[in-house]
Amino acid sequence: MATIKFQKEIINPADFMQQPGTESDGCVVTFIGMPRKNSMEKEVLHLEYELYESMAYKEMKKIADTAMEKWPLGTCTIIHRYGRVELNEASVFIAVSSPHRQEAYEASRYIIDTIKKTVPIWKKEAYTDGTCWVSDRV
Amino acid sequence: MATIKFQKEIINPADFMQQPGTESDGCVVTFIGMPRKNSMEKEVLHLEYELYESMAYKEMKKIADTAMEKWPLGTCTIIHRYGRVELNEASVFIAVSSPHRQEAYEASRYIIDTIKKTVPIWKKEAYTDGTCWVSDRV
Amino acid sequence: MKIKIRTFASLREVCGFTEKELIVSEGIAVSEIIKELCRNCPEFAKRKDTLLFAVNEEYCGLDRVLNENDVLVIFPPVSGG
Amino acid sequence: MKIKIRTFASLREVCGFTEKELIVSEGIAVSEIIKELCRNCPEFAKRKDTLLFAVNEEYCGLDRVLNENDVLVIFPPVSGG
Repeated sequence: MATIKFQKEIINPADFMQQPGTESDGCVVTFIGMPRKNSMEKEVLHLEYELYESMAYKEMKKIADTAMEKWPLGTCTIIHRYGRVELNEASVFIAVSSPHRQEAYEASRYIIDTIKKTVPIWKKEAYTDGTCWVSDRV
Repeated sequence: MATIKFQKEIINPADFMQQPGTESDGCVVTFIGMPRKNSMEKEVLHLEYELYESMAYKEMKKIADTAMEKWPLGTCTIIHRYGRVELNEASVFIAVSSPHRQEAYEASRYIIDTIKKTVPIWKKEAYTDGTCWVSDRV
Repeated sequence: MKIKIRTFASLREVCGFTEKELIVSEGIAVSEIIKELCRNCPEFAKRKDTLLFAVNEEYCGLDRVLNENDVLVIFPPVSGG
Repeated sequence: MKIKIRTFASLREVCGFTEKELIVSEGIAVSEIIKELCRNCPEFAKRKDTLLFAVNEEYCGLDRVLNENDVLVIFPPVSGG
């Protein structure tokens, strides 16, 4: 079962970890991404995410569907924030469960790697002296 | 900072995910292991873990220390249950945080793989018609 | 025929619009619209090799031919996660 | 000299003891104690190739020489996680 959500509100990992897997699952691997305080030698105050919501949902759904085809996942949960995200908050939360650990690690890694390549979300860092779109640094 | 704990009580992942990393960390990878309902075609009712506590602590400490030397981890938390563990409960919980995800995934994987090889804990499966030490099946 | 262009993130700021309607000739490709936008805006032109394109919420290439009422979305490399 | 033997899990059940004191000759190696336990218990002998050994809470091999008051711990492959 796949759950995909984009939300402005704080992600509380505990909300998604009460029933983390099915009875045939032997493990859950979770990934939590969060803002780093330092970026390119500058102190980051907070992040701001812009989202192309309808397409982002479609792309995220493709990622979840592909992961569930490639690996025998019991559950696959992907939550991504948008709007303002503070330093101590999660910007993305991914939880996958599977019978054996190899599969869960691989699927988790695939999901975060692919999100960073295909899902239309853009991160802006706010510093004491201005802001910068991370994509403009590439 | 490494936290190592063996406990009889239920593991509540939320307890260890409030402050999951330091400010230079960009991610947290967690691994939760739990009993599978089916093992060798038999229905598992619950597990029972026997622990050689003093040595298990030493071996677990070695694993955490090695992981923190090999990868730039902000935090490393390893919690393992002993005694009776029900099907829907976590038997082991591992959380590592690091600046970049590659490191956190590798460290997490290293920790669970090594726990399964070196930490003196033994798992007994209880079925409707008896019990079996998992090590005796090897 | 009528199409829409949308932009996001740094490209939205560079273009100065979020959404715009355009009247274009039938059979026009994404590449021709990008060429036109480059002519009108040097900041856009600077970024043209890094841009991503989507039509009706699916990624596409520069050679994609547009139809009536298509929504062409142009954006910089994504940076989620 | 005096040493202690401890066992765990399925091996504890096979041996029928959790901890036992032994009087052994100086300079004895783990292998000699294992040989003796194999002679006394066929179930133990069956498992001898899979067993793990630790002295004073550190893993060791069969060639490890024991000292007075050492605690030799013998157990089956671990199965945590």
